[in-house]
Amino acid sequence: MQAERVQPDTVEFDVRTDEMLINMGPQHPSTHGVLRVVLRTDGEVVSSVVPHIGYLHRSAEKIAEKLTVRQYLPFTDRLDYLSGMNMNLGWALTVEKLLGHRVSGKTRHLRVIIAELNRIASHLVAAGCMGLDLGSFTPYMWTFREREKILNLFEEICGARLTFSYLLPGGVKEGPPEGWLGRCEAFLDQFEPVIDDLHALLTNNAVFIKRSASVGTLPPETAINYGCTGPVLRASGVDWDIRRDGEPIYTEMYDGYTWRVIAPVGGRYPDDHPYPPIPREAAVGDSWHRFFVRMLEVVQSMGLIRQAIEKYAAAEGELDKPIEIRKKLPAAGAYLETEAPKGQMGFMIIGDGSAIPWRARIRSSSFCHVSVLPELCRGVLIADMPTIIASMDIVLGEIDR
Amino acid sequence: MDFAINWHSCFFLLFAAIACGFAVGVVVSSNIVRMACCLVVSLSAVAGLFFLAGAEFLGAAQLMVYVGGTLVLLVFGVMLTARGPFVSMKTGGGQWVLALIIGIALFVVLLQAATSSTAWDGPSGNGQTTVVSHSESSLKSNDGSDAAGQIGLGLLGVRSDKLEQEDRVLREGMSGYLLAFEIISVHLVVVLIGAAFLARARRRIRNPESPGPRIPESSHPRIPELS
Amino acid sequence: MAELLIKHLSSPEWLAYTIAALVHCGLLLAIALCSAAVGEWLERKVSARIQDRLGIVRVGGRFGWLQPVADGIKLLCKEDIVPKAADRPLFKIAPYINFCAVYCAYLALPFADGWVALDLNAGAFFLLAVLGLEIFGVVLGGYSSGSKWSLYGAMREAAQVVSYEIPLGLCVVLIVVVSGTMNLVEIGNQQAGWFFNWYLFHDPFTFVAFFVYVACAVASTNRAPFDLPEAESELVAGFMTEYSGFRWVFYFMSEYAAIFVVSGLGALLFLGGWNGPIPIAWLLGLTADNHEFLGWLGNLLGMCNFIVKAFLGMTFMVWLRWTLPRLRVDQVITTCLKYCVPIVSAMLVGAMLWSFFLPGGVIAALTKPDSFPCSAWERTVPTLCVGGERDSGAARKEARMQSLPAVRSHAEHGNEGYFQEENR
Amino acid sequence: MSIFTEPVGLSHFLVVGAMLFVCGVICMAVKRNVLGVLLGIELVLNGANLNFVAFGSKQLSPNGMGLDGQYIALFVMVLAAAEAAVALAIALSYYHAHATVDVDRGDELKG
Repeated sequence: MQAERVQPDTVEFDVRTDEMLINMGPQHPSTHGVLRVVLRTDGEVVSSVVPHIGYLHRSAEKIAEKLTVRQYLPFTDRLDYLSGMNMNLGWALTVEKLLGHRVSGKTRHLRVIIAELNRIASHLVAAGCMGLDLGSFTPYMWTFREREKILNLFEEICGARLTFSYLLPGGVKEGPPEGWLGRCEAFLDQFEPVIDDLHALLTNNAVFIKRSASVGTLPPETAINYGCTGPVLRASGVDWDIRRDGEPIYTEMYDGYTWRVIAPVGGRYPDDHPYPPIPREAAVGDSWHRFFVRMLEVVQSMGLIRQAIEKYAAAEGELDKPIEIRKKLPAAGAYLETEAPKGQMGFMIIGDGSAIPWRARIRSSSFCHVSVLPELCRGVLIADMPTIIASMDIVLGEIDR
Repeated sequence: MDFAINWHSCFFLLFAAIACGFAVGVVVSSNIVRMACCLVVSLSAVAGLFFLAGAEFLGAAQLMVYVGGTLVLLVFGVMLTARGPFVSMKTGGGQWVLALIIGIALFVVLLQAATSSTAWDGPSGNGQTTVVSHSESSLKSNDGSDAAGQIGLGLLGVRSDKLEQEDRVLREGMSGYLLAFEIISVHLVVVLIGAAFLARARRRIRNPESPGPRIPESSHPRIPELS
Repeated sequence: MAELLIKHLSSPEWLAYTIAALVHCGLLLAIALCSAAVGEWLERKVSARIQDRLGIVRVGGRFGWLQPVADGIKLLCKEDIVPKAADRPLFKIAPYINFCAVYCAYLALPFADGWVALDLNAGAFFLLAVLGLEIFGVVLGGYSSGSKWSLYGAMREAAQVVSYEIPLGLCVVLIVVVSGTMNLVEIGNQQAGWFFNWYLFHDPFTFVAFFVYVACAVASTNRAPFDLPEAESELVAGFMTEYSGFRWVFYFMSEYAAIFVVSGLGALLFLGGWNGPIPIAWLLGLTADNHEFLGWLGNLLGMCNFIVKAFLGMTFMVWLRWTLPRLRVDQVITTCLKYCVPIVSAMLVGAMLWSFFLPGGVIAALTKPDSFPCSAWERTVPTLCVGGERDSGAARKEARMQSLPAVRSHAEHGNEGYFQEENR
Repeated sequence: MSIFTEPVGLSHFLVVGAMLFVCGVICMAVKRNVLGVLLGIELVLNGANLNFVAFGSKQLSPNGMGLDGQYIALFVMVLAAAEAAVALAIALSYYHAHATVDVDRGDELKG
């Protein structure tokens, strides 16, 4: 039904009444923060959508031009505050690229553990919020319960629960405490069955499928044209993951790991997981697939963490120490994109020989995902707006910077 | 018994006051939604009067039909006058005066008619005090007759309330409302289809830009070309 | 009660009736408010259990049972805000309309045999009608708030009403057809005895209709998955967006009170009302035949039974709400009009045929096979069967209307000619 | 001889019915909104209905119409519903044609 509505060349209606302009946000419960979307509606049908951003602008890029690269690290936590570790990693790797610094294998494996754990946490929030935006509150509580456990692990390792500032350029200050890896594995063991619960409550729930399948279908060309990345791009059937296809300094982190990019190429997912069946109504690129890709990436990340724990335990030597705080940057520029949970997170640093970057720039995936909203939401019902926004999994901290 | 308050009468007064007051409200208010709101209250009070008159089934039907019906009216009122939330259409003073004169004249005539016949004055007039004088029994008014059932039977062609009619010829004539019932059922179906057909304005709008139904920006609904 | 006052306290008649009426009103109001409070408590506890939380634990001891009261007090103390753009009088009156409608529904809801404020002949019909009135408060509140989100809530409510009221009404009509009366007390009494006397197990059609009723009842109370008018994640809070404090409490209370009413109506129509699965009162001899007081005790037991059933229904709705996502507006309308209406229509036809051929229900047909096919009215109104085979609607209906005094007296007086003439 | 203590009679009901009827008539006359006119019609029908029910009430007029009053009222109600449906459809068409629900604007047939 929704698929038909995407591109009709004629519109039929019974009563034509005045159009309404509605502000959805910035205080709306389902715009995930302070996004403001102006809807032009005819009855329940949304005829055009204009997103307005900037309510959370904090001059993040400008601040980077006043601080050394290590001092700036806590600010990256505040970009995508749901996956601070991944932001840290992106910044750290960019700095390392600029400095031509290479870290040891042990540090790399630790980074994989941390980054993938945080990816799970972020995807859990995305899944829970999608349930919440569809009117189902319970999965939200369940996913947050699991996320709390991940945050407990993070708290043990760095003392913070949201703004970690843990993965520093060059290495880490302190390695994981005694027994942390074991607790990490214990978490994964108990978390595994919870995924089935979530599949039962959301993925395979008839109402959930009805609400999300074929809603906001994003064709692969459009996704590429708008610069969509991450799960959003992959859900459209584009086999692209920068953990595999990115620059060597990033992809070498995942060297020696066995994993496959999760994308429904030709409507089929790589079949090394016990997947729930794909409903008939779902079309590649719709909200359901975006949700599903995230759920599968949670499983994928669990596999990666398991491998990383093994490799970390087996790795020789010590963890690398971070670069010193006032480390001089070369008079050159570096740009690196990493695969954050929301999509590709790009940092650019241009040094001028001092310790403080001359220019920093942040490329946010959520920004692209917001910009594709007008394309996706034309002709949908108002009730589908939260679904689509939730399935894009945007974080305003990252967009407004 | 000087003191005995007749609850039946009190309720009658209450409902009558509400019904009349809000009926006047319908006339006076200029906002369509307020009018509809007044109408609903007025009609609900009339339903209460039906209950007082012992017609429970009708009272319930009144609530059901009219509240539902007015609700739809209200929705349409909102939809069709949505140029700004509270739009009203003013009527000229001359029309008001004319309407009031006619209305008041009509009311006087009707009042005269309603009060002139002594047989209608009430139970005390004709000596038969069948009105139950106390609230509980009259509110329940369950005097052993299943009015709803009798109405149903009547619609099926059996007048169970007229069984005692001795005259055969008269009895034949009172065999219920089966035909009327059938006609009205068919009538309703016809009306349903007809209204759906009338209201269905199938208009086509070519899409200026390709994806998605772009409804022209103009707020004037006269644009669409008929298919 | 009035009689009691007159007899024992020798109070003036009108005073006695006034006091009795006031006490009844107060009792009903208390029941309505209590059901709302317990509903809120239930919602919070059950949702907490479902979501792996503790829920309310502090106020009023271990289970937080005083929390609804505390909430009420808090909300009463809140500022009553009327938005500038609102249509003031309508905005102010809408919550009361809502609550009055639900309260009126309590008037016709029997809690036990004869324990009903308003014993109406058309009780089932009346209940449906006043529950329909509740919608009016919602639409009015949504419209008068002067907020676009509220307006959307109101419009959705209106769209939802026209879609679910038809199948809901048909479900009730089905039971009316099976039982032959619209009097809720009588419907309840007809299901006395063991649980297989319940209309749920009367025939397969009523069994199916029960589930349609459940779906429509959930829709009629604006509960998830049909909570479109207040759809929190879509419409902020729908028609309640602009309401605060006391007026919001009214909406809130009437929602829970309405849940109780539809659960109670469901229990009454399908689950035997105040008749438990096992007729304990009857087994213990707690009937009015033995002693007036014993009958009263039996009725009290029945009332507990009824309330337990209603709260089970409430629990089910709470459970549903915390499990399922919300349907979209077009899906709700599709569900109600394209699925529920045809199903319940078919069930209605089926139940009509069934109650013609097997009026006693499955159990009666199994236990007394000789009563097949039209024994029920052969026994009760023998005169009708003269032309029974070719008889059209009227006389068949008559069999179901055996309680009609007029007909009965007519038959008793031996005036048999009437129906035969009719049938000729 | 206060109304509070005396039972109400038939004429009381008739007066209320007349009041509703007259209000409806005035409403139909003065409203320019087509939906307002519809509301007026509903009021008129209800006024009439009230009379029928009063005449049909066993308590109010023992020698009156009996159940026939209720039958007629019932039929009026059903017809009123049908009438409202058609009238609404007409109002919609009118709105489509004139972009307003003001009845004074529908004057194309004026000579």
